[in-house]
Amino acid sequence: MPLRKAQAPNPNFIQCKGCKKTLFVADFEANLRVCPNCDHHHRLTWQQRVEVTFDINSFTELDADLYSGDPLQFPEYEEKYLQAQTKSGMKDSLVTGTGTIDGQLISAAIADFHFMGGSMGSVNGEKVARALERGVELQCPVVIFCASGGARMQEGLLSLMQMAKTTAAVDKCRQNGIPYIAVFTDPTMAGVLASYASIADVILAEPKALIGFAGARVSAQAQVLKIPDDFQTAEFVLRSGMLDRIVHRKEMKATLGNLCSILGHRLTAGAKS
Amino acid sequence: MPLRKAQAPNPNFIQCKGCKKTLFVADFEANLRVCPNCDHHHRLTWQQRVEVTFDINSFTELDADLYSGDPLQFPEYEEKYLQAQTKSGMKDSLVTGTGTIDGQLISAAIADFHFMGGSMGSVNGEKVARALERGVELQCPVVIFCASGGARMQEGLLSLMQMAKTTAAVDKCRQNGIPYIAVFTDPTMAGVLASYASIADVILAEPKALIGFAGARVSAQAQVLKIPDDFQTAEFVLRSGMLDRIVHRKEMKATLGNLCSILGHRLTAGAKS
Amino acid sequence: MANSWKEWEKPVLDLEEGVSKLKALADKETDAIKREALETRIEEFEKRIENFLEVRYSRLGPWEQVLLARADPRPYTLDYIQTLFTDFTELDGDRRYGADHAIVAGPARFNGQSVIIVGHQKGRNIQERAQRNFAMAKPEGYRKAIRMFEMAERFRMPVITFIDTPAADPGVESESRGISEAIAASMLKMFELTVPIVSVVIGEGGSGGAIGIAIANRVLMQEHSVYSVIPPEGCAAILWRDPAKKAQAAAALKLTSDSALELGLVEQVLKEPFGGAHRNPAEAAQIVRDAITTHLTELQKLTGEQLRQHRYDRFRAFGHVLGP
Amino acid sequence: MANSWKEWEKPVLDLEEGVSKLKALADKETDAIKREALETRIEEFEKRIENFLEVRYSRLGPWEQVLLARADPRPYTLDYIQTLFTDFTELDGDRRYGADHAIVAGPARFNGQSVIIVGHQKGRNIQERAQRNFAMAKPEGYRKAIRMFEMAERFRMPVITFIDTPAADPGVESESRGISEAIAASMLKMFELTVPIVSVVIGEGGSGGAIGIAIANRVLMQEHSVYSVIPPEGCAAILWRDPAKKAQAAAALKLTSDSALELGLVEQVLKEPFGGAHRNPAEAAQIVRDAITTHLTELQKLTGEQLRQHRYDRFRAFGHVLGP
Ligand SMILES: [Zn+2]
Ligand SMILES: [Zn+2]
Repeated sequence: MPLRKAQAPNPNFIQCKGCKKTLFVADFEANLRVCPNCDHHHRLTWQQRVEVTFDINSFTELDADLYSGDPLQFPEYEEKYLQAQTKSGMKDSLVTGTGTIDGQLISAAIADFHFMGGSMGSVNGEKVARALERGVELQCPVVIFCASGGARMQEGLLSLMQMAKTTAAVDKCRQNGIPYIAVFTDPTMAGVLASYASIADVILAEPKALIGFAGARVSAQAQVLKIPDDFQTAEFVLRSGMLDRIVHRKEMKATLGNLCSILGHRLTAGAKS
Repeated sequence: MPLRKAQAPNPNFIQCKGCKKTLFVADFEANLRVCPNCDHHHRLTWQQRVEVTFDINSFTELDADLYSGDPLQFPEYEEKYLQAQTKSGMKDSLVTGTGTIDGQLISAAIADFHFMGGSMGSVNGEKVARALERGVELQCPVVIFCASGGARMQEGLLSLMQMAKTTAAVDKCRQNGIPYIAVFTDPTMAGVLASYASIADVILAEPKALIGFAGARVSAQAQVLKIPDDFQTAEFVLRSGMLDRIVHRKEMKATLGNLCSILGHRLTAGAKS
Repeated sequence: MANSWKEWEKPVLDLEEGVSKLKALADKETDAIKREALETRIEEFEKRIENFLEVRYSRLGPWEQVLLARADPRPYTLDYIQTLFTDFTELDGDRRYGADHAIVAGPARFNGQSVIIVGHQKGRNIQERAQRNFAMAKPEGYRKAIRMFEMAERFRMPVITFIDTPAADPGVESESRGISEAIAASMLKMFELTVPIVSVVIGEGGSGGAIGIAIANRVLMQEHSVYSVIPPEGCAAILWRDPAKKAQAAAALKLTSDSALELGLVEQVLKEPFGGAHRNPAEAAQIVRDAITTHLTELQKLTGEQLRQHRYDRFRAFGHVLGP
Repeated sequence: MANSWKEWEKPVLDLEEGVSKLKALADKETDAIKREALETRIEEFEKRIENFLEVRYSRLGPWEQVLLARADPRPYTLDYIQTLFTDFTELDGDRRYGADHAIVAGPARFNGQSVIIVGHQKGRNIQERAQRNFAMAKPEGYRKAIRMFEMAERFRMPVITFIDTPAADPGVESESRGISEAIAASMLKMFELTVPIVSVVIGEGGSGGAIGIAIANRVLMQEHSVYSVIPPEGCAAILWRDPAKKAQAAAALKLTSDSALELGLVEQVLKEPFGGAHRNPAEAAQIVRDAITTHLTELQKLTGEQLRQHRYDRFRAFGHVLGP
């Protein structure tokens, strides 16, 4: 499944962020932006994620027009926000909608790290909450692709409250027997990890994804303990009991489809649509 | 509160099992069988436990006549069982009944290590289950004093099933909002620890009580890890997050009374009777 | 006294070697009459194997049953998962401390129906045995199981557990992370569920480690599995200060499937192919499949509350208590 | 820029020293007239202290509020527990891994009614600070809190939490035992409860570590407490690569009690005695007591399901979202 071309000095070549090897863009994209040499999973835009995850042309974006109002009049926020919007074509750091995987309806949220580091402010939190609640409304499983540096400082305490708000929405799914699967992509950190991400029914991660509560530097400063080489990688987090599986990008769609259909066996929208 | 005299060569003196010091029996018993020198909490018979725990003359034994029928015809079991009965005056290793603490009705079970190491066979399990269910019937808190080497081998799989049976009875208490407090006394081990004991709402322990899943030798053999000096003591288990408090025998009655009355605030029998 | 199931299976293995040699000869034999004679002998040998197994295995003593229950080539949980289920996705993690591969778990389909599977898993080779800690689960294993039970409840999926462990891990680490609490909490969680639970003892049902995931509405035992409050070696060591008296202990403990059925502690003993499940895994699996299907079908006629009450009543009744 | 609340409290401390000297003189003075003069001066001094505090503390900047919220002598959770509650029994342990004294918890009585208390606890001296990890809870702390919330639910006890932490513990150990999961699971559990929950921010409301136990029906903030998504130092370091810009960050983050009230994120700001709660702990406690009493009384008119829904609605509404 070929992906949209990335921007690069020579549009036919790209350097792998893992092994630094020069790769043919065509091969690289045919391989879902996973390095054929070192298996490094490169970050995806939300559109790329949709392409590799959902049935062709099945994804419909919803809540597309929501944006933040700079509630704290935080210095430089408005400029940065507009800049991010212009650069990415997104309104905020996360896209929600519905799509199908193997014909099965899914309510989805897809974070995009390229928009202000995927940070969670009011809009990000609102859309996550809506994606979860939409699972209840539509009686279908919810899949959320996480990618975030954490809460968005520029919305202050309102950003912190998104941790609570999204958690509340997870509770609604639980109360209503709606399966919720989180996929941790590189990176899944701080406020997002410490709220809706970590309480999914099933948690998958992409290989080597950075996953952690505190920045690695903070942790390193915090104590003189020896830190494992793979600290805050998906592999470390799996060993720590916080993940269900590390899933290669090539297997992700099939794994999600299978889990959604088994766990969502009683849902009216669970049948192939 | 003086206790019944212990049997000793010279009835006026007794040797402390902790510091080996010779103690006046009168002092020792006035001190609730806690060594005034080293604070070692000596094991109590069930009668002694009743004396130091419940309001005077408030304890009524129930289910007193239950005994085991040697269901496996296990070698030497019948003899050992009769011997234990004769020696202790008990029918099996645990006594149940009701009593009051500061006037508040409590359903209680009290294990006595002197009867076949407090081992849990069918009768022990049955009485624990009844004590828990009695809390539901009488709408009063349940307190269980644990003291056991584990399951009683001589009743084979039936003993193992007591782990499940007593756990089921704990579930009944939980379903019905009946507070259940376990007190780990020396020793609380294996099958008892791995069933009803560890899932009490509140878990108290006497100082230095031996508490563990496997015999310390088994554990030592099982791996070459350094074992903490206080391994499998109440202090170690508190550090491991498995206990709520270590409570001195002198404070136990007040602590139990307070907890039962606060947690049991809605129970009809929770009011002073 | 035998120390391995291989000792008394030796004659069978010898006969089987004979059979394959004869078969090789028969394949090469061009003379039709000679080949017929060879084939007759092969049939005879096979009959003798069958007879031997039938006779030998119908009079296995309790200690021999223990050895067979522990035998290396027995099918393990993952073997049954592969044969009886489709779409299994193994899930991992206790969300507390670590990953434990002495217990495997995850959702799958059984006869097309969504279920949750939890089972002890032994290792097939040295590395796997170490990785799976000889199927001795640590607290993490039981807490992963609890997480799966909660998922089963949330999504209304029946639970099927496979029991095959010598014991829960008795190490210092397990103690310090509350192995006792983990086992008890796992039992408690199973009592809370309002979905059907079926447990199958497929090898060693080793004390607390086994019952920690065996709080089912129906507990089934394969013919050559055992279920015991303590390993016979441990029992002999404690009671008679002589681990060598393990065979006596095995007999005294009444740990065979027949005894468990007689004591009323399991609903059904599942026949195994002559010689044990490993001699014909497909046949063994078919028997397990049929049994699970039957019991699950019966249980699914009950409401959630009835299932919960049924589980309570089932275990509440266990025990041999006399007195007024 | 001040680096300690002591800097701007210095004039007060000097005046107070003056007062005690004058009082000592007055005590010894036998001449009635001279004594009266001394007493007049004492009164003048006390008036000046009061005026100074009133003026100075009514125009504290956000950074000064941060310093005051962190001030050593502020009353901590255990101080409020001692003053406002009776029969508190501290309970411990997460039943998973360890004991964490950065959070204290247990049942107690409030106005005679059974409640569960959970709160961060700072240390009063070096040893206690180390033992309590500066009120930075590890996963164990949040899992103990979860256990308490479950107990509150089971026995129908209102929950009162006190918030006073710089942050959750960010160390390697906490990561490896799932500090993120622990915080999220604690919030989730609080959303599940059908008993009233009141949270009071009494000092530092430090990001995830704070909100982990602050999912309440009513959230109250003491006047000089702060509540922030990130410490100002961290914010300055990340946004402006200059931790020294912490005062600007404090202002930008709108972390004061007034701002939180204005943003509609807390129900009430609780006045403190002039100069802060530590200058008159009894008065501060009385204000806290009255507020909790009022809110609890109101909440107890709701049913369990209403309380749960109310908590959902409360947090669901938070956020500043524009668009069609
Ligand atoms: Zn590469
Ligand atoms: Zn002593």
